[in-house]
Amino acid sequence: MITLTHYMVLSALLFTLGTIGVLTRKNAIVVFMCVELMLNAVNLTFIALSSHLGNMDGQIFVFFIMTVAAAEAAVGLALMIAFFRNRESIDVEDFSLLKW
Amino acid sequence: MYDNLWLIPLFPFVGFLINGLLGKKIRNEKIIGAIATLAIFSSFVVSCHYFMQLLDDPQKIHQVVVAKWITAGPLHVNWEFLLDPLSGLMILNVSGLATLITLYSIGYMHGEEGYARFFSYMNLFAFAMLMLVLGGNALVLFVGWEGVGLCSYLLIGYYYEKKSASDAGKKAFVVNRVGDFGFLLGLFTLFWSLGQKGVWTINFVEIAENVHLLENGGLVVTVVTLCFFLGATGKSAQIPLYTWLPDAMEGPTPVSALIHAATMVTAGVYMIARMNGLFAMAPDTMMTIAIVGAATALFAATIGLAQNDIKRVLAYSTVSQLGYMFLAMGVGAFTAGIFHLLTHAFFKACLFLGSGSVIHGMHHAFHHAHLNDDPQDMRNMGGLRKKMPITFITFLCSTLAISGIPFFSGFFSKDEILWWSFASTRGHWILWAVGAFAALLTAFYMFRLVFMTFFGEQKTAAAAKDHIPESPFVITFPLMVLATLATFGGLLGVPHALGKLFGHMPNILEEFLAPVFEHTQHLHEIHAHGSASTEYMFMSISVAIAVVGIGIAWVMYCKNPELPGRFVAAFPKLHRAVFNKWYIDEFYDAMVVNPTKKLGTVLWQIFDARFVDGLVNGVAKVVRGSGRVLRYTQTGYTHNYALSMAVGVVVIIAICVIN
Amino acid sequence: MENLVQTAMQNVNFAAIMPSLVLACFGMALLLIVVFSRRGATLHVAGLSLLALLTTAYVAFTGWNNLQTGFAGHVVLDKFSLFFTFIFLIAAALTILMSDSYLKREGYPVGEYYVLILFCTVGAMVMASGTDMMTIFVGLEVLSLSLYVLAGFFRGQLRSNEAGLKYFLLGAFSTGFLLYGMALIYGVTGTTNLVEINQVLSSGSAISANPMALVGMLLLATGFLFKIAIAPFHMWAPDVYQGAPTPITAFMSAGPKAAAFAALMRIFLVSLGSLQGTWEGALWVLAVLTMVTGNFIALNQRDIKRMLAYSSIAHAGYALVGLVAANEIGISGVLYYMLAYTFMNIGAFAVLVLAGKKGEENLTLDGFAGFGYKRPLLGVLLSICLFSLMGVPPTAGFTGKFYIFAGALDAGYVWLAILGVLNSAVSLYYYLRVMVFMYFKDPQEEFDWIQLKPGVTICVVLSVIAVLYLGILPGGVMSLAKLALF
Amino acid sequence: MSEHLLSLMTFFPILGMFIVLLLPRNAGGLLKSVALVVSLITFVISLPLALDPVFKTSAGMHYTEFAEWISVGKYFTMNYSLGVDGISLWLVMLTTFIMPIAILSTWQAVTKHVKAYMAMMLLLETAMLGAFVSLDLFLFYIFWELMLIPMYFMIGIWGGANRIYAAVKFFIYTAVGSLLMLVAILFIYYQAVNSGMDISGFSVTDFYNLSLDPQLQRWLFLAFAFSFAIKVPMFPVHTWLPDAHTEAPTAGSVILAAVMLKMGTYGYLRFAMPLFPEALRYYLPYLTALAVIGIIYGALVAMMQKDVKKLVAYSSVSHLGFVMLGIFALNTVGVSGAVLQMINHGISTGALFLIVGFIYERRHTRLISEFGGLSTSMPVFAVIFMIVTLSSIGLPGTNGFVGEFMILMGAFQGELRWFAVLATSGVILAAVYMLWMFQRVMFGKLDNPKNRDLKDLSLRELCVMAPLLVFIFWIGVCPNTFLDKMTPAVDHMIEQISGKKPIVVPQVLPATPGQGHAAHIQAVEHGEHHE
Amino acid sequence: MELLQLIFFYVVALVTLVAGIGVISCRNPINSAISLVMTFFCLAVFYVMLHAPFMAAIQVMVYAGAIMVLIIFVMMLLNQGLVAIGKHRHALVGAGIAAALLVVQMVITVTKGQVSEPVGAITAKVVESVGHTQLIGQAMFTDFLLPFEIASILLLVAIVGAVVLAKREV
Repeated sequence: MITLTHYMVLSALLFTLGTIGVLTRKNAIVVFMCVELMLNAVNLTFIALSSHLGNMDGQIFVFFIMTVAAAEAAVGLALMIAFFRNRESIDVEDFSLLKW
Repeated sequence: MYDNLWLIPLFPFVGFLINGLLGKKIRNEKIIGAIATLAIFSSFVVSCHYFMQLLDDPQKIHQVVVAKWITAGPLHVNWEFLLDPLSGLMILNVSGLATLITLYSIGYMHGEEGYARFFSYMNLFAFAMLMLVLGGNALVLFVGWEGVGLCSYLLIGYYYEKKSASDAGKKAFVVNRVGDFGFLLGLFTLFWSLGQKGVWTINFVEIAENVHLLENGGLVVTVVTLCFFLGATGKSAQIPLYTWLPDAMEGPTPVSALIHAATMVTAGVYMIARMNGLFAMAPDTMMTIAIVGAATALFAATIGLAQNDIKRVLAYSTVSQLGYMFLAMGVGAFTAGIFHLLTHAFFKACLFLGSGSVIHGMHHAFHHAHLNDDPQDMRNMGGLRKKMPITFITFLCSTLAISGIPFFSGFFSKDEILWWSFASTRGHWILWAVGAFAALLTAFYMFRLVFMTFFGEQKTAAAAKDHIPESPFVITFPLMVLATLATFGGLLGVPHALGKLFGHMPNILEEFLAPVFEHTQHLHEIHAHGSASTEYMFMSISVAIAVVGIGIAWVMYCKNPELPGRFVAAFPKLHRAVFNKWYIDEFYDAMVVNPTKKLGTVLWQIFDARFVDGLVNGVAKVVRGSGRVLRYTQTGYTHNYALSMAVGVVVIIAICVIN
Repeated sequence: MENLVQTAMQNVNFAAIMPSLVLACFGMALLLIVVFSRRGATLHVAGLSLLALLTTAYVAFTGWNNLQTGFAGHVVLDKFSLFFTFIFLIAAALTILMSDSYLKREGYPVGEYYVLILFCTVGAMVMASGTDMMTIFVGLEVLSLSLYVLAGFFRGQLRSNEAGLKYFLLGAFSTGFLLYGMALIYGVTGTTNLVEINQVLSSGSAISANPMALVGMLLLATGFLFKIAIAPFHMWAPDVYQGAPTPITAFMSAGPKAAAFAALMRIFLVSLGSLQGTWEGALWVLAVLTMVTGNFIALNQRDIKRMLAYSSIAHAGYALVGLVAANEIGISGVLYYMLAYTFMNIGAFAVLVLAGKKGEENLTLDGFAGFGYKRPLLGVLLSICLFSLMGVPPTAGFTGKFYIFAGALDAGYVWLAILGVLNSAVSLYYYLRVMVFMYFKDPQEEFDWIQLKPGVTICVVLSVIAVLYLGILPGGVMSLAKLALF
Repeated sequence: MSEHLLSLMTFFPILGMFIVLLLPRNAGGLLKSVALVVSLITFVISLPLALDPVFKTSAGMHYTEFAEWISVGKYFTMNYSLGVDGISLWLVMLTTFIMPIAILSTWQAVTKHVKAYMAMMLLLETAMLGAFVSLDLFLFYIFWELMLIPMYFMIGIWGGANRIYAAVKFFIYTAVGSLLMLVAILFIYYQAVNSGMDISGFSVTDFYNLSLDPQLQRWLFLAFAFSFAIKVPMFPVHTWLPDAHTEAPTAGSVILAAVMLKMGTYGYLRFAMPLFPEALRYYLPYLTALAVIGIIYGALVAMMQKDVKKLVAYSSVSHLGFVMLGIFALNTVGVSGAVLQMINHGISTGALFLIVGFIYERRHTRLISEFGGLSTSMPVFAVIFMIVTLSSIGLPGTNGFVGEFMILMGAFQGELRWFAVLATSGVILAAVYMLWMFQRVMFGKLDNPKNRDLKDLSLRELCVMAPLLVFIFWIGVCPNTFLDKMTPAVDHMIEQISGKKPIVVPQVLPATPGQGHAAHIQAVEHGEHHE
Repeated sequence: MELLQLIFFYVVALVTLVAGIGVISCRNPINSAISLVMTFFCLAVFYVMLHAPFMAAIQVMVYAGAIMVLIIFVMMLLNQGLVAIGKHRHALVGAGIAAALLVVQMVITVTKGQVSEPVGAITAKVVESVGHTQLIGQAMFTDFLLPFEIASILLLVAIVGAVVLAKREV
């Protein structure tokens, strides 16, 4: 029997994987993809919970998360392009003009 | 009747204001001098008036409240005056001497820079001194007390461009302040302890009335009186606070005469006499006073033996004579003390003024000859009796008086003190012995002074030799008056023993002062072995001592002038010690002055700057420093920021969930 | 199908979203106008945006005494949200006032800028009035996305790019946590509606020991604390504030911060009130940590913009004290403080806008040497703002801090209050340092490039007047803040 | 008019400040004149207070003004509540009196940014007056903090070489203390509110009746005491003072010494002590010890200073130690002596700073070693300097004596007698450091050629000093002018603090002046004296 | 049947995790992207298993179809080569520790945590009978109308933002 816990643990693992990615990857696009991974983990949680609880709120939430993810992708990638134009790089370690 | 007592201090104050404010404009020395003399003379006249009135008045103690001064809670202080026989005598003494000395100064200070300044200070001093003696409560007395200290400071430092002079002034003030510290403490304790009994007062009359409330001989009274005595030692230059007086000779000679011989330095004696009722209740203090007085008398006399500066010899002699007065106070012979105060004022003022006259002449001569020799050094003098006859005669009279030659004033007063120091219930033969030995030394060094100055060969540099003039009349006149007083002043207080001899000559002074010392009369009881015959014996011993002293001086300084040199060669260390005043100043410097300065420096540069401020700045530095460290957490790398967030989340969750 | 529409329409209550609706409509209309405007002409856009804000303010004002709920409990128009709405509107208006000349100076006269500010404000308003996690989330994202863009708005400027990108990456990361927290809360309670969450949570006593509820709550908080820039989620703030266009920095540290506070307070106080025992302690520590971090690091800054960024972190810490107190005084204190902070902070930034040269390389302490003499009026105005930031009476900053710490003390948080005031003592140093340079050093420059453009001047003057008004006669606004509790 | 007298007085300088701000920047003389006139008018406005006999009989607050200011329900209410009693009366008068003098003293010393300077001075006056007349703790706090701003700028802009350090130190040091006080103020307020007391705002008179838990009192008292101790300044939190004083311009130092330091002592008397009497009892020995340490420490450190101004600054530490000692005596003599000494210190130390200012203007140095023999070139100055020095030393007949005497007397009547003994030794040290300094500056040979042609005091400078000299003697000779009006308030305050009625002894038989008053002692009969 | 389901679940979960590890460990961003797409597909499978077919559909369409295409497109545009995982070892260590703790915490949370009892009436049966899309639509346009509308503003902002940021000239 697949229980809710299975899904929850899986999503927790995925969420953590995403977090690790954000913390370690240097390519801004990859970092962003890891954030997407985190969001997807959240999505899985929501849908699993929604299915368990028997109401649609969680699924609607996922809907909005997807919307937001899309919008963020648009804006984020635009930012990266703008940065790349000036710096010829999207390595996060090159975001070091502002510090201290 | 005594409404206008305030006029007495007022006149000199007005004189002070006139000369102080307008002196620069007046310029004319004669007018300045006249104003000053007149001011103090007026107050002398008024004093005489009131004194006469007092003599006729059956009621001898009068208080005059002029105005309220400080009123707060239980503390009521008025500007009030007290006229009783004691203060009556003192105002006469002060205003009279001040008049003479001011007059003298007109001549002596001629041509000095700051002439008006000098006279205004003199008047201010007279004002303060009169406040002191007239003050009806301890605080008004204290006004005068500090006021004379201030004037002393100003007048010692009169030649302010001279470092030694201004140093001496400062020393005088500070040492006096140490005494004042004691005075204040005594006053506080007295006020508090009487207050505990329900009487909150610092008025002398009320203190005298209520002093019986305190435990006789108890700790409180002893502490109070010891504190007051500390004040007295400061003002009256007793051990341990005498060191300022010799230095004070940096001031012009009239100042030394007026302040450092005749009036101010006796304030301590006066103060003890004023509170005799209180002191009488503290036998321990009385004993201390007597011992200190005797010790000072002897100690200062020893130093006086070896000084070459004419004024310094007189200064140490003053310290020594004040010691006698304290000895008298200590054995309960208040009248004798006051008597000696008066006679001492006469002869010591005369001596100082005489020495001033000498210095004036020497200075004139050296100035004429363009020499830089010290006009005060006795080794430059000698044989002056011919050049300055009036000065010599008056000086000699006074010296005889101080040496205790019979029928000069000093004989009566000193002898009475010595007698009481033996015969009083509080007396002891050791006290007498010390006093007598000091008298021997006194006779010796005073005649040493006379012989070195007026007898023998003239040792003045040849160029100046013939230009030593006798002083003008304005200088010699006060000398003559004072010499007369010094000679005959003793008749005021002829001892009973002698009085009987001369056909029941009364002891005027004792009778007059009796109301003041009424409560302490019991101390005057003569203990067992005191009798008239003993008194005669002691008197003879005194005379003998004086004669011996003079004789030694004559041998050493007239007959065999090389003797002193031999003596010095025989006991070099002793001489050096005596000559350097037993190194007491150096001792104080090493024990008190330098450590205090050092402490100040340490507190400032180490405690204040390093420790306290270091702590303050240290906190600031730590804050800023930790800010600087924290700042480097802000690396600019995005994943570090993300890491910080993740760690934050992890930690917060851990903490909350564990809780 | 018919009844579905009816149900849908029953839920609709436009009155409940009227202010944001009006503003959003204005925003869209402006977008069209921008499209058809000549390139580089932005003045009319700025004017129209101000008009939009004014209209919105009016609409909001009419709704003050008129509680509205609607959209199936997704939104409420109460005094709380309206108070915050006014803060957002003021922040946006002041920002717009100072922006026009700035954009022209820096070479980006783009009309979309204003539109984005308006949309951002809409997002903030939605956050403040949302009563459902979903609404709040969407509002938050509207706000965030606008800000990402605005932070990176000077696309030719590396600093601005970097700021935008950092903000974006970290913001998205924090969104992940936020959402995960929401998911867990949803799992525990079965609902996303704040009121219902509270009902569930306060009904069962076991729930407060439920790790899922706790962790969900903390993750949820993380998302908002990130926006408020509470340590240790603050690290983006200095970089982004420094890199972003100055008016945007000013706006960001006032409006969106207040929005995040609004949402945080609503969620924590309405939904998670029963977990207060837990979050109180956590927020206590975070408040202190934030004050310390912000103030201590600010001590060593020479770039004034960056220094103000750190100071803004510290101020978030002060405001959080009010939330920790979680009593009426503390909460209304936060409201009041956000308003006060809006004025003083924007006022200070507006002077920076005026004083900067193109590229703003001169906005360092040394660049301000003698500023007070060459530009006395501006110097005084900046000083007043700085004194207010310090919390010296009689300024808004003082009354604000007073209010906050009063709340903390009323709730018995004595140590928190003490640490708070000690921190503000530390903060004195770096604010004073600006004045040290402004007044105690000799001028190195003539500051002749400064032109008192009307918009930004009005912005500064208005801010300072408000700062003084709130400092001297704070009673009225304080009472409003008190009324504005839910 | 009289019901708004205090408001008028307090805010008139602010009005003047706006006038000054409206004047053109380069109108130097006009700016100064306007500021001077404004401060003089303020003084005139405040005069009715000093002349009002009501203070002689009544201990309460007079000229009270009350208006609701901020009211946020039960959260907090602050009122605009002013009033003076016999204690604050004299501090107010001191402020209005010193201000014109301070302004006049800057006539030539300040050349740059005159407008700002005058504006700051006037702002400062309002702040100081406000702090003295506030009866609402919140209002008081506002004025209290407001004072810092103008002083900060005065030190920082017109100060000496190390002015930035001094200004920042001054500001932060004092702010740290007052912020803690703010916490305590709020805490008391909520204690009062939560205990259901009927209070009107932060009214201090209401708080007096608040009975707090003793343990709590101690903490609250510490917060207040710390804040005020910094301002006083008491040892060991005095280190801002030498820096601030040394670097501040003359007028700044004068105001700082004359008025602002009094804020601390006033704060103790008005707030810290009556609000927390039990805590006071607990801390009294420690505080007294600190006061005494301050007296001796300040004197010892002052003694070794090389800079005249720093010396005077440290002497302030010593003098304020006396004031604190008097306050802690908790009896009429001590406390009224302390209040009187506050005024005295204002006058004497204010005058000393003016004097230092005079020579600094002439020689642009304050190092003692640079001077010597100035008496020769500046005789009038020498006289004035002497008088002020003596007043600072506490010579009888000058103001300093009356104050110090009363303080020591009072302290001695209290329970902490031994501290009074130690403190009395400060009298000696004061003479040492002041006279030594005076000697080194004024006496000796005029051997530094730069000192040879120094001009004596100008008419303006004499005008600056003259009123101070008048008061030096006035208070010295007739302190009752001042004591009469403060005693009822002081007694009331002591009762408030210690819960005991202070001892008041009506004076017995004060014979009317001019009437010879026969003592009770009967004239002793002249009996025959025994042999 | 249930066992089979469970095995299926584990297989897909494994694939998901492996793909997830691929996302964070592939040196080539393109490979990461492909792994991410793989994860998305796996998740879609789970959605189906959770009776949310509509969500599965838009998961594939929006995420895999739209977002990932956009990402890959930009990646190509920027022409990024190989990028190492990270230079800073200590950062890696820190990240590792933080992540390990995080995963422990999350797993404890979701296993120990008490999820609410079912509250709604929408069981698998209802989904099957009414249809998932309709249910979503009903909820979206009744209860969740407001966020939906605001989402439109969100997208508008995104568009405007992207345009403003990415266009070359003013």
